[in-house]
Amino acid sequence: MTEKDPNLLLQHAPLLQQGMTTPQAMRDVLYALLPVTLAAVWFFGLGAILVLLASIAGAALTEWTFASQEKGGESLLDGTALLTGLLLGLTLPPGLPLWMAFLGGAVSIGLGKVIWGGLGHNLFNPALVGRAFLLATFPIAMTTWAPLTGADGFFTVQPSNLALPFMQSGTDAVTSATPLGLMKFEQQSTPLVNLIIGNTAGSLGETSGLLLIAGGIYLWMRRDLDWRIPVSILITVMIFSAILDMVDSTRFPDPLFSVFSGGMLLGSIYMATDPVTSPITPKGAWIFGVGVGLLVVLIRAFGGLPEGMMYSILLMNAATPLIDRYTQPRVFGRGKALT
Amino acid sequence: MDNLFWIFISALLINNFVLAYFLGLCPFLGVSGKLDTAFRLGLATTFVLLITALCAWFLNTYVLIYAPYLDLISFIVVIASTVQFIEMLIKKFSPTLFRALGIFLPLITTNCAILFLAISATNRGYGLAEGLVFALGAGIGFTLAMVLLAGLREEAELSDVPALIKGTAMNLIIAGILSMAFMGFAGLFSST
Amino acid sequence: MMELLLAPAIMVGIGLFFGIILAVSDRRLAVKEDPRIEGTNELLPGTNCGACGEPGCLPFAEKLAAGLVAPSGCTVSSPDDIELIAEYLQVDAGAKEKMVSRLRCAGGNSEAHQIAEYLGFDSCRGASIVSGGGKGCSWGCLGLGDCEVACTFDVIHMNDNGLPEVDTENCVACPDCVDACPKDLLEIMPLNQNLYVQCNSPLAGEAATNLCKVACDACGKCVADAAPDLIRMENNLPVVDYAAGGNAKPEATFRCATNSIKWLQGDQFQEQDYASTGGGRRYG
Amino acid sequence: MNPLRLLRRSFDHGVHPAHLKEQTADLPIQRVPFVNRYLMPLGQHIGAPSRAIVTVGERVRRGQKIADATAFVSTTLHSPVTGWVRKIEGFRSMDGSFAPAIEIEADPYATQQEERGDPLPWQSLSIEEFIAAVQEAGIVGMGGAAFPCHVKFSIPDGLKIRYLLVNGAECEPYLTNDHRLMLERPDDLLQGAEIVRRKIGAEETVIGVEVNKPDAIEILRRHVKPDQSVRIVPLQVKYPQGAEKMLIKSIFDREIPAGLLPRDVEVNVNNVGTIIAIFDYFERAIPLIERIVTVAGPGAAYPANLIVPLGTPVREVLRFCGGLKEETREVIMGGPMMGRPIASLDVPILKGSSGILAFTEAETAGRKEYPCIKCGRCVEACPYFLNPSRLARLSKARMFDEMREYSLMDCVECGCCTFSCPSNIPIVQLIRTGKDDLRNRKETEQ
Amino acid sequence: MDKTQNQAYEEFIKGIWRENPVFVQVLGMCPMLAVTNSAINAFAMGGATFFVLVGSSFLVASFKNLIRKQVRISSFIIIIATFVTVADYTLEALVPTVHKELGAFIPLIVANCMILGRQEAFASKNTISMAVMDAIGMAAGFMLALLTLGSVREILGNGSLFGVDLFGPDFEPWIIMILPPGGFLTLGLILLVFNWFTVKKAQFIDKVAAAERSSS
Amino acid sequence: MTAESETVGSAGPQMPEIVPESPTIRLVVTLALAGLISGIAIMGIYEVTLPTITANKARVLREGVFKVLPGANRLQKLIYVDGDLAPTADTRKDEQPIYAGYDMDGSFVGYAIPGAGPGFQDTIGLLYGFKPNTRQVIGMEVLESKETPGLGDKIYKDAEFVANFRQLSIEPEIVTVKKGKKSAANEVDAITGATISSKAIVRIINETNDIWLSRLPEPGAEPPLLEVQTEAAESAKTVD
Ligand SMILES: Cc1cc2nc3c(=O)[nH]c(=O)nc-3n(C[C@H](O)[C@H](O)[C@H](O)COP(=O)(O)O)c2cc1C
Ligand SMILES: Cc1cc2nc3c(=O)[nH]c(=O)nc-3n(C[C@H](O)[C@H](O)[C@H](O)COP(=O)(O)O)c2cc1C
Ligand SMILES: Cc1cc2nc3c(=O)[nH]c(=O)nc-3n(C[C@H](O)[C@H](O)[C@H](O)COP(=O)(O)O)c2cc1C
Ligand SMILES: Cc1cc2nc3c(=O)[nH]c(=O)nc-3n(C[C@H](O)[C@H](O)[C@H](O)CO)c2cc1C
Ligand code: SF4
Ligand code: SF4
Ligand code: SF4
Ligand code: SF4
Ligand code: FES
Repeated sequence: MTEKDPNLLLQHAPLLQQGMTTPQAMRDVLYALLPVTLAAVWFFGLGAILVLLASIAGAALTEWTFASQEKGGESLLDGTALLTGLLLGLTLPPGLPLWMAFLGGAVSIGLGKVIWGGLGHNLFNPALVGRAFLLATFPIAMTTWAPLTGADGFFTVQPSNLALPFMQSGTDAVTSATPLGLMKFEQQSTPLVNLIIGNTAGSLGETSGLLLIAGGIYLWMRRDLDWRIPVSILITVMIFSAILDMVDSTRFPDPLFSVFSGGMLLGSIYMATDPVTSPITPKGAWIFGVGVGLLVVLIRAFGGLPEGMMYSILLMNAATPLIDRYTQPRVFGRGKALT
Repeated sequence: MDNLFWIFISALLINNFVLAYFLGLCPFLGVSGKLDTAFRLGLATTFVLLITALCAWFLNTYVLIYAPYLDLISFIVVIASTVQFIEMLIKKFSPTLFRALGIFLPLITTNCAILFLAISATNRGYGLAEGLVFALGAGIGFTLAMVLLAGLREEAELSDVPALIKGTAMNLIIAGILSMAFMGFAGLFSST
Repeated sequence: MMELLLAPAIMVGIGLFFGIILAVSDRRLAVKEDPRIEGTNELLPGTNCGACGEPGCLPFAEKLAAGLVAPSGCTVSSPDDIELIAEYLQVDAGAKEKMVSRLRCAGGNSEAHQIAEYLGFDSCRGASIVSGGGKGCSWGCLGLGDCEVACTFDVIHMNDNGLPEVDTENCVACPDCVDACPKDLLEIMPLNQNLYVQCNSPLAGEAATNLCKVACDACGKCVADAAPDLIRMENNLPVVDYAAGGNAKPEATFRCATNSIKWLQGDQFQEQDYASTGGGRRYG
Repeated sequence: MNPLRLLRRSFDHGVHPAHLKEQTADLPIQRVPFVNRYLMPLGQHIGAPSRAIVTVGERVRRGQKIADATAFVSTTLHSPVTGWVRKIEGFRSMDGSFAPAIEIEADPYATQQEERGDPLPWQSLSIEEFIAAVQEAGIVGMGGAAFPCHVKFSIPDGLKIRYLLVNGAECEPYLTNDHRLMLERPDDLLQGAEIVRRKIGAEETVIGVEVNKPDAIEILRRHVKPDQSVRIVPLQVKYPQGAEKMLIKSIFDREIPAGLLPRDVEVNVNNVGTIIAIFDYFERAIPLIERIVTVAGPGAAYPANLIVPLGTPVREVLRFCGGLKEETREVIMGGPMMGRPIASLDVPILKGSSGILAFTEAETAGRKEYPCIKCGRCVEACPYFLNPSRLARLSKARMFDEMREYSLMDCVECGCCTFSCPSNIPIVQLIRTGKDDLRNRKETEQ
Repeated sequence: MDKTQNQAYEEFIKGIWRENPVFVQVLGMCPMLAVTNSAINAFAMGGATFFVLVGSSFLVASFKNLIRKQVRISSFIIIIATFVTVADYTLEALVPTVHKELGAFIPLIVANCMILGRQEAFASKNTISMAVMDAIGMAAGFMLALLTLGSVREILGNGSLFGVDLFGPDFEPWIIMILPPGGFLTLGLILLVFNWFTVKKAQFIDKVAAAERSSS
Repeated sequence: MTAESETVGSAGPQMPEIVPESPTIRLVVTLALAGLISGIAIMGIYEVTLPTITANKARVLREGVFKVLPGANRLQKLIYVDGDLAPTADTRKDEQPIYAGYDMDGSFVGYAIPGAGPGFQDTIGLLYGFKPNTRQVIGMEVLESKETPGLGDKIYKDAEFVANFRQLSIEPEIVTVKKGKKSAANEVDAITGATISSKAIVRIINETNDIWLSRLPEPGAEPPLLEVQTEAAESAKTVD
């Protein structure tokens, strides 16, 4: 027995904690994305690394400059800025000029996060705010898809990657079309195997269905993501594309193609599930997922753009406060007659 | 029919009055603090837009063919007066409806969405049905934007938005991001 | 020529038509309400702070127009504005005494002891529910600044000693801080009531001073030194009752050993210099 | 309704903290020796504080009534020791404030042997007499809330109690006092339950025990006598299984509407300790003067289950079991999920104190708070189906109307939300702050 | 005389910064955002607004005694609408290309709450000269805001200013700037910068005042 | 209106006036008077600017028509009434005219037909020249579009694309193909990155053809140029 009383601490109960912390959850997502990132490098070469680094740098630098001043740089440590940068990078085309990727990272954090008050306060998915900004700002560069690694193998860097800041990337780029673009504008399907493995043109991180799903399963096992969201998105998309496919199978792709093409998996597993910007209630998560699914099918099938994942998520982000408000669970013992 | 559908979708989503045409920003920024108010303002606006479409069609068909140069001034006078008249009617006969929707009417009559609707329905040569569908799409689109913004603002109320940006600046940026998200609807139903 | 007359004719026609409709319906459909309410509301500051005791400026304006309250009830408006409202409504402005918020505690970091360390929601209300927040004197100021946050007019600032200082000049006596303080330490009182007891501890003697250097030990000297009946002891604390006694004089404070009764002119805690005490908020 | 629920005997949501009961589960209950100073606060229960009926300097006997009830929802106090009343004034109490208490100095030469009286003829008491007797014994709920027990037994006209539910869930980690009581005094418990059941006219006694106490279930089952109408129900191990509404949901699958009480679904809930206290009074004529306390936690040198006379300062209890370890940082009265930290070791053991837990740096430090990321873990943990994340933010922003809209007042402060929050947000604390705010506001509005 | 001159100057200058209709009062947002995708359009809109505001303020101040309160709003609107129609036709005759670009937004000047607001709040209560000074100030403030926004959007969105190419043909334009979201975002950020300036200025003044207090 | 103006008040609180009741008739007269003055003013400016505006519009129209009908330098406005295409001087708002272009000698070159329809962003308005005897589109000009700068705006900025419409057969109908894949007379090379806008143009022309082709008289039976009407036609008030 110490004779002197310890200097007691007053901290409100409960003193026990489950153990998972927010930075740990963010790190988990980074781990889950590691294979996808490696695949991006495998398929698109060194240029992919540069684009990813540029967008991560843009994000991290912005976070550090604005968000950290008062908190002494701590907010970089929670890892969310890196995650945002990485996720943004994974949605960019391989040939994007690095300065654009950097700008995108900066906008993601600046407009998508800092302005709202930092982690947890933003109402739109930061990475997608960045991407939507880039797409509207540089529509040509953002829809120019470099082909898979060519003769240079790993050391492939697209000439357009190296465009000078604020300057155009030149028009001589070798381009190819994404499976969705081929489908929409040329009614040409891509074999499912390629979609699953990922050797197709497209954004850096969206091509390999297999690895995306594997990462998702890891996150689900770690309880880091709300499984309801990807499940409801994918089911909705399958159902509605099946219906459309039955109506006109030349114009509308089959359900599996819909699920494995474009940003569907990346978006539904890693971005629609961003806890901050998706509904907090379980019922809300279902509604959110169905909403994203419907919007994607609407935009992909009838819209002007071949891909609608990003816009669907952003639109449902906008509706999230409303969804949350109207899907509060029934409080125990309320709203039900005495039975 | 196809045309009517596109007019509707276009005014509702693709060329949303607020988010793509910058119309009705005063109420959009001013009265979107509370979800409930925003929704009711949206309804009231939809109502006024419908009245406007009606008035504009009436003026175009019966008055302005004789003096097209009076369009602007007659639109504004006729619409304002009609709405004021309806406001008085509501106030007299349904105080509840007045409290729910009527109080917004004076605010709405002077907003530019109303005038724009009248003018562009005229310029595009819309008939009565087209005009009404246009007004309906625009009104619902306006309500949608209002309600989304109001929901977001109520939520942002609980966030640590830095003091420097709180208020109009933040609302504009939210509107900007919303507008960016609505770009996803571009080309809807016109690509086929 | 016809052309030329057409435009004016149409305009006059429209003008007449709607003018008449509206004029007639204005008469027929009019719903009466006091037009002065809106006018009064325009003259009020529009801060909706609630200092007048109403939920906002408009309800206050309604009561003003109905003659239920006096314009001076709005403590935020300047005297000139009050005059203007009174003139507009043709009523008496009402007596107006400058009220301010005072802190019934002087036990900051350098006077009052902590017996345990608090960690958690950084607010007085939050701390007060966790075993009282760990301050030795369980009636004293916790110094986490809920009053500072609550003040609509930004006139409360925490000083280096961990006590809230009220900028009496700009304090409009809205009860925001009073509502916010979990220890009920802030009170609204007239600025010219200079004699003030800055302690809230009902303990007496050493029991009190062991917890805080500036606690009132209930020795009763101030009661003896003041005009008869002006001060009485209640619950081990002196109570200054301006209605019951004679003139308040600074003399009543002279013999107070703990400095807990003060002759206040203007802001509280003016003379203290805390830079030397190390300063800063008490917790983190 | 989930058909599986009846099989697994549980409620929805809730959390699964580690049980951490190994420290003390096998330690038989010991008696702490008498010390020289006892402090009996007059307000140890929910309701109006008692009124002292002794004077300073007066000699009191162990078990003598020293304070009387002042209202129906109020109860009596009895001296835990033989000695002298030394002071009746304000002392620092568990919640940090100063509250009136009776200080008793023990007579060092007294035997302190309780005078075991004759059993009360409880069979012949009318229900009103029974209730008066319970109040006279100063018995309050020992499950934590310290609600005067007799109030619960006064069932208004028109209501009928069908089940006496004995709460042996003991879902809080670390605590084993109920467990030990069930093991060591099964017959007394069953007999006590029988007394209450007969008096309140219930058809059956149901004893709910979490399955992590198989020995208790075993023993109770074995000791049930043929004339006792008792059912032992094993419960899933899940926090807060012991909260009465959860318990009733688990066992009877009935949801008590907000604002109503167990009696509205024909149930009366009592903690194991409460039933034992009733047994002690009616069979041995000993009023409530001591209780079982679990001393545990990483900071406790020698964890123990103790019989502690009420009013014993925490310091003395700790001294008996070897004191605190050097690295102790926080001492909590009650369980780790719902207990309250104390600012000073001088506060006494009260009728409602089930445990003294000592925690070290490891449990208390390094809890960096991050902003809420709206992950929804708290929503999925809250057994009351509230939205803790939102309530916490509303409370911080002091948005009163919204707090009401989101049923802030329905929170029972079980702590599941804070437990599951990855951002370490002190949600329960924020909610309690908000409750205080709302209550104050209601007062000022009136 | 000197005093009124001072006051007139005061009325003029307040509109440009302290009570800037866009940055401070947040009025007239619709034309502000809709036509500022290039500096030229912004300038034309500013000019038209200038004309309408000054003209109607003059008229309203002149006839303020004739206009009954009950019909004042209607009368203001008729006056404003007349000026707008005049501006509309004039622009259409003189600069048809600009007129086509501004599209429906010239008529919408009628609905610009800033103009009506000035009539309500100022012109109908002040002398002609003050009303005109105020109108000029406000219109100049509005023009300033329009030009700021228009320039930023044109420079980034098109690499040019008033149609003059700034960065050469290799510049990658930021197309979003001329699209609707760019309008919202740019104005939001400009307001942010404006707030920042205001706060810095207030801090500076506070600091100076504190320094003076401590030295005296 | 009232709510907006509240925010405007600038010079501190001013005394709001308490409005005396005015006789109804005065209010009505004030309004009517304001209407009268404004009517006169508007009439005035209209009269003053009318000639310039009409001339401007006519010039724009002429330029447009002549651009889509190479070789034409005179035009006349036609409307479709009672199953017949008839020259007209004045059109009502609800009538949709087309234009016939003639060369110096007054011999018929082709029709300039305005069309409109949804594009990528908003309605696209255009004018195209149609030569009935070869059943070819011989020119196309976009009059109004809000397509994305840098992408969709190539439908009028990209000379290659516009050149598609110099000699474009409309039989069986015009179709868009991927850039560089044009192989038949009725095919249009789409703009890379702006497929939607390209398709929209083609669709508008096809749809407009559906309406107008059946209304046009047999090749050779085009309405002759009526000298008297040229002036009037040139001063046609609206194109769109
Ligand atoms: C979250 C929560 C957890 C509880 N856990 C227990 C428990 O484990 N054991 C227990 O006896 N009472 C527990 N209680 C108290 C019960 O709800 C109830 O008040 C008690 O069983 C009634 O018995 P008593 O009045 O005899 O104490 C808990 C209450 C709450 C709100
Ligand atoms: C008037 C009143 C009557 C009560 N009646 C009963 C009852 O019949 N049965 C019961 O188990 N509890 C009864 N209680 C006690 C509460 O249910 C509960 O035990 C007490 O509020 C503490 O619960 P907690 O520990 O869950 O917070 C009653 C409480 C009050 C205020
Ligand atoms: C911001 C943005 C603006 C666009 N604007 C247009 C446009 O105005 N017209 C158009 O046809 N396509 C536009 N597109 C591209 C279309 O969505 C679509 O990708 C393109 O028409 C496909 O053409 P391709 O098959 O030649 O790549 C735009 C895309 C984006 C992201
Ligand atoms: C499962 C999961 C998914 C996430 N998805 C995203 C994302 O799509 N975009 C992003 O910027 N941050 C994402 N984050 C990180 C974080 O939530 C985000 O930076 C916050 O929105 C910033 O406040 C994710 C985090 C988790 C745990
Ligand atoms: S006066 Fe009250 S609210 Fe203010 S700091 Fe002290 S305890 Fe907190
Ligand atoms: S003199 Fe000071 S210590 Fe004594 S009673 Fe008065 S205030 Fe208290
Ligand atoms: S403490 Fe309250 S809000 Fe949190 S889980 Fe328990 S009941 Fe729900
Ligand atoms: S568990 Fe914590 S971080 Fe997650 S939603 Fe609840 S309060 Fe927010
Ligand atoms: S300027 Fe458009 S609504 Fe006010």
